[in-house]
Amino acid sequence: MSAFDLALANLLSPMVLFFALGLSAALARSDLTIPESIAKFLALYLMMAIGFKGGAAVAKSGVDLRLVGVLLAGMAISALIPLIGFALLRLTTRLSVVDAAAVAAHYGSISIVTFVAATQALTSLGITYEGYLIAVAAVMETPAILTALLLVRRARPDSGHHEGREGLGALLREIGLNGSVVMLTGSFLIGMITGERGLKAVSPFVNDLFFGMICLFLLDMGLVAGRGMREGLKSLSWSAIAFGLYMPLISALIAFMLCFALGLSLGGTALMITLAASASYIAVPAAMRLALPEAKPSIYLTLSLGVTFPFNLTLGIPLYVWLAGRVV
Amino acid sequence: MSAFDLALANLLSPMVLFFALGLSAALARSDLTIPESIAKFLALYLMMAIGFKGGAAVAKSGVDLRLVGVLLAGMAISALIPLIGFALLRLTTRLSVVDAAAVAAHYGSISIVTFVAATQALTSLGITYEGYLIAVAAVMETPAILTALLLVRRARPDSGHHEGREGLGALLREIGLNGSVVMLTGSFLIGMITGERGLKAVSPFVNDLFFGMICLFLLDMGLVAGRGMREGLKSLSWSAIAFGLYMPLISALIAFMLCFALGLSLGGTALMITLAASASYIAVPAAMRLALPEAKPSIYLTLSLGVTFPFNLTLGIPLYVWLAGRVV
Amino acid sequence: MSAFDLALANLLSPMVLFFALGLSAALARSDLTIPESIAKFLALYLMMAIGFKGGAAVAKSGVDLRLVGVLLAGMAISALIPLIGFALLRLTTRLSVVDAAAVAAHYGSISIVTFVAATQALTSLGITYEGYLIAVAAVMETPAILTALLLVRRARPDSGHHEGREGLGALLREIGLNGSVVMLTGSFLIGMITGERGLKAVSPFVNDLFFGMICLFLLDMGLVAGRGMREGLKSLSWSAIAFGLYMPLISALIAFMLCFALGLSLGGTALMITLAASASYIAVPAAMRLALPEAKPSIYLTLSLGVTFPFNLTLGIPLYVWLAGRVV
Amino acid sequence: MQTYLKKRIAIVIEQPALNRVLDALDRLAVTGYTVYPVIAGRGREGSWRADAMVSDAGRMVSVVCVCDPAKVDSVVEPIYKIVARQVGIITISDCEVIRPDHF
Amino acid sequence: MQTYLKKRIAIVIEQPALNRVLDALDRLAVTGYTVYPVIAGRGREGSWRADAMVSDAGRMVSVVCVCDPAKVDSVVEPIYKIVARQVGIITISDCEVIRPDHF
Amino acid sequence: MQTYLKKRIAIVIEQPALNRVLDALDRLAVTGYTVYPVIAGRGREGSWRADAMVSDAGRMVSVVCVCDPAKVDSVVEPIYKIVARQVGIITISDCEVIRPDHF
Ligand SMILES: Nc1ncnc2c1ncn2[C@@H]1O[C@H](COP(=O)(O)O)[C@@H](O)[C@H]1O
Ligand SMILES: Nc1ncnc2c1ncn2[C@@H]1O[C@H](COP(=O)(O)O)[C@@H](O)[C@H]1O
Ligand SMILES: Nc1ncnc2c1ncn2[C@@H]1O[C@H](COP(=O)(O)O)[C@@H](O)[C@H]1O
Ligand code: NA
Ligand code: NA
Ligand code: NA
Repeated sequence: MSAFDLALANLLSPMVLFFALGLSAALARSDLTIPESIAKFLALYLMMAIGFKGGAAVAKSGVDLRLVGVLLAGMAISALIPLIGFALLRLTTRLSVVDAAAVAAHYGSISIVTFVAATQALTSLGITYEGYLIAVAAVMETPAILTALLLVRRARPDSGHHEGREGLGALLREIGLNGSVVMLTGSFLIGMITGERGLKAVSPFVNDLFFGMICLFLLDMGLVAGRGMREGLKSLSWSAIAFGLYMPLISALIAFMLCFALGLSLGGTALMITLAASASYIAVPAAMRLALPEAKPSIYLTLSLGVTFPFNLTLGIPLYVWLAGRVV
Repeated sequence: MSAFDLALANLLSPMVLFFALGLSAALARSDLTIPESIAKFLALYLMMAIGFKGGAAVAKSGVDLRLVGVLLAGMAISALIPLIGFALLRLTTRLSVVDAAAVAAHYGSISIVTFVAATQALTSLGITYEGYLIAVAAVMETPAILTALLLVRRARPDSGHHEGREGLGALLREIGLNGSVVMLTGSFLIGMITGERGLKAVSPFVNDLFFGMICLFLLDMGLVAGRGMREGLKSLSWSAIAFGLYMPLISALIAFMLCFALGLSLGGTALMITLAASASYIAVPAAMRLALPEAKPSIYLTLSLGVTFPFNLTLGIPLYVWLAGRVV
Repeated sequence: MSAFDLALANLLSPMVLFFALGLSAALARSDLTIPESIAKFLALYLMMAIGFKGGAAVAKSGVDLRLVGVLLAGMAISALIPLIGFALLRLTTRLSVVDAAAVAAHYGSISIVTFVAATQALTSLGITYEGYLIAVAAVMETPAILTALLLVRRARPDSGHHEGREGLGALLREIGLNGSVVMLTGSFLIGMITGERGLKAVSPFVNDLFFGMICLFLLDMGLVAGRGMREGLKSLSWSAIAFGLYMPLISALIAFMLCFALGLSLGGTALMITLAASASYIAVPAAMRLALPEAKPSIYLTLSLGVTFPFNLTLGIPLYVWLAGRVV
Repeated sequence: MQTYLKKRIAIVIEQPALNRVLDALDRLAVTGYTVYPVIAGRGREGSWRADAMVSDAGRMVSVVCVCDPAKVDSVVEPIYKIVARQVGIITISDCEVIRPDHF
Repeated sequence: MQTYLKKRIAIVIEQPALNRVLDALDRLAVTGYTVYPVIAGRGREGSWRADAMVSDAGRMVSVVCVCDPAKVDSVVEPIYKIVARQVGIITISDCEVIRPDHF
Repeated sequence: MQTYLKKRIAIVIEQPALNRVLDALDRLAVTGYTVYPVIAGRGREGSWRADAMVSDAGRMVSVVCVCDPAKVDSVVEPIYKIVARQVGIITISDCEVIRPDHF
């Protein structure tokens, strides 16, 4: 399949169309909303389903040395991308050190919905992938946050006092025990422990419903992204918006090159590239509010949700699948 | 099947029984409740599922000229029924112009749950229907509101200032972009675009779960209707309550006659009659609070939810299916 | 299967592992939470599914005289266990009369999630059970509350005025119409009325999803139990904690002996023992706040949720299944 | 703009006893009330969170009733009788309104 | 700690009209507002419960706006015009803040 | 009915920092607090809606603490230190209670 065919098939998938529906509804100021608790439920469901399935897949295939290598590679990508992102932001935009570091952290971390959308695109193309990629997703969530903190400390050595009484240790604990990370990792482990047998019992829940639930979740993401665009884009400079579009490509290229050494399957490579290219909007924003409260959420949330997520969902994923074809 | 057998089978369906459970619980003042956000989720699910399935059915059968005729007929019914309803209310009850117009608007518009209950009744009888009926449902939601506004303006030419700063344009936008209309129409379009392939992917979600979710939704409707009866019925006159019972029959007869010209299948005719006979309780009440705030919600909500909905669900639907048999 | 194998299989089931995940997350102070309305939805779903399936099973097997005997036995157990519990608490702990009565009421009543976990354990062992056991669960919910009230009245004959204006009648009505009892009983009746046909229609909802939904519910129970342990255990004396561990065993033994007379199947016996051994944490706490507001919720909720529930879920259920094997 | 002095009675009460408070308010001569959700709290009975509960026991809600200063005592006394036995608190404060007959 | 006197305007308004109130506040010179959910209530239009509704009609929300005493009239008047036509109430009370320029 | 004057400290704070505020209140000599949900708002950081968010960042909650007038300063100062760095506001107002020892 050519990159163009891939893109077209992706754009006309129910997932992307529900995202577009949400986006249009929000931009047209419709009062369509998904209640907060339902959105949280959909997110929990997603973590549980994808985690469980990944764990069960690993239980089946067994753990090999490659797994360790890929996990380490994922952590390294997550920790290093913020350095590049930070440098680019400081060079091309007027963002302050703190804002630039906060934005950079989002791009080092990952978006689980982008990951899921990529798995669905692969499935619809009949391409398989390693189950442990979901574990890679989990370990990539947080290293980027640490890099961002280090960047700020280096630039403002006096900023340490800001963590005040809570201290860095407490902060790391809060970040590491973030609900979505715990749910994803926990479900992965349960999937690994209970294996085939467990998966069979929960399969109607985590497999059959999966696609419909993702459509609903993407509808919500569309509503959120649309509202973000309406409210937030005007406060962003053109150079910042451009960053939201080229940064995923740079991250994708870095992962692309690394993948020549990792020996992943075609699907695994596509997912690895997608993880690198995706930007967080759940775990990292919450962590930033605690660790770098001076950073403006209107900047990082709008970039991640209103620019990069739509880009990855529509054009990015087919591109990353195509790129993966150049590796394997 | 005789009308009596139809009615009995309908009354003993899980859907109607869950409605009865909710009704009894509310009348007995049990503290059984369905949380607000869950009720909203069930409504969203319903719109998504029915819209998607309708769209996919149209993608399969293709769009023909008949579709256009039926859509126009639906809009005409929605716009005209309020005229009859308004006249009857002004003749037989003491409702003010504004209250009568607001009530009439509800009867011109439609109830999607009544529609869904009718499709389930048809399915259990092995009767098929045209997928585009769901599009008809969508276009019938709002014309009735406009008729009601015109009725009030004619009676009180000075009432224009009430829309104040917001103006009629803004009002129409608010009404047209109502979340349930957007969800229904959007899902219909997505179903049409993605067709068979899309439906297959979401089928476990929109098909397999459908019946169970409707049962839960009807439980909630029962709780709401029961509370409405307990609180609202005492404030209604007998003539108003009677209106809630005979008006659906009048609307059904109008649709019945029109259906001789429309050339719909047996199932399609039954659904068209049901749509005409059903009364809104989501989109129209919200619109009335904006467009005619002087109209009392206790009147129109109680009539639509506490009188007409239970009537249609229990006795109306079998009657309309039977009526449809006289057309085709 | 030996008791040990049973216990191991149970401990490694996805249900118990999700409970453990929630427990660990709460103890580690993760911010993982299940929104309140989702937890209520899961509970409603559970009642609906288990009630409906039980009713449909009875519709299939028919009602026989044994059913009546088992129902009466269930009510007797629920009403009598609090007497033993109360006596033990007064002997071994320093709880006040009111606190002891309130705690005792919880152990006479039942936990529907423990019941469901036991049915799943049976299913995974290929053991069947009588559908009407769910009706037994429903009738066992409330008698224990009445016993507790009588115990307090006897000890403090003047306490009657506390019910004040509302009176005992109103109180009983509030307790009897508790939402979870209504949902369970109502769904059971609907399952009985609609039988096979109804079950087939809702089967994907109440059967296929069941296991996944229970896993989510147990995750929530784990979060709740963990928080309860963190906050509540320190306020409990060792003798009270011990009560939370040996009381289920005493109740199980009582049911065990009764079961020799009841003639239930292996699965039915195991469930009957489980019901007796389980302690309420939904219906009874709410009733206690109305009937005995002086009793401290931190005591009864922590014991029931933080001690007895985890014990039953992990070690109790396999033990009760094994015990049942000694009866049949 | 002319305003009129009223009293705002705010009650935090455990959910299971809410109906008793509302029934009492219905019997008293108040023109209305508003019930707000509460998601967490701490008091003498310890701390709690709505997301970490399976039962309504221990969960709180808040009822606000605006009424005439002359009526405050006759409203607060019966409500206080209920609240004193349950988990909950009452606070009273001043507020102004535009339509005095409404309260 | 030095504090400054401000006014707290609290509006209970039916959900469908919320956007009108917020749009009005956006046009007025207020520095912000906070919207609270309401789960039940009673007023002249009878009693209602959020859990027992399928439509947003009849459901209430509460908007709180803290502003300078000098601005109260210019804020309350246009809001009152909206609320008077809909189901809802307005109350005004005193409060103190630490950062006076923030409001 | 005899009542006693207390102070009502109301804090609107972004959700991710809630635990810090509550931990601080736990360390201070207050007898309790109540946390209310917030569904939308506007401030210097722009406007937001809970239904239109996927992350807790940017979402607000409101904490109310009733305490003795003599203790206000010792409570507000440490809380203000937290709130000043985050998105949020503090207001203080008078209120009366029936059981003075309770607060
Ligand atoms: N000092 C306080 N300030 C604000 N709310 C309080 C205070 N004390 C108690 N509350 C609220 O009232 C509920 C019951 O308090 P208590 O009866 O002391 O357990 C608590 O859960 C809090 O929500
Ligand atoms: N006296 C009152 N005290 C507190 N809230 C009130 C009062 N009267 C009305 N409300 C609230 O305002 C809403 C609308 O009141 P109304 O316009 O009188 O129907 C009610 O649903 C209540 O939530
Ligand atoms: N003048 C105000 N009146 C009421 N609430 C406010 C006001 N200003 C800010 N807020 C609330 O405090 C939150 C944070 O404000 P800020 O720190 O100014 O962004 C906002 O989202 C509002 O919920
Ligand atoms: Na990334
Ligand atoms: Na109609
Ligand atoms: Na028991």
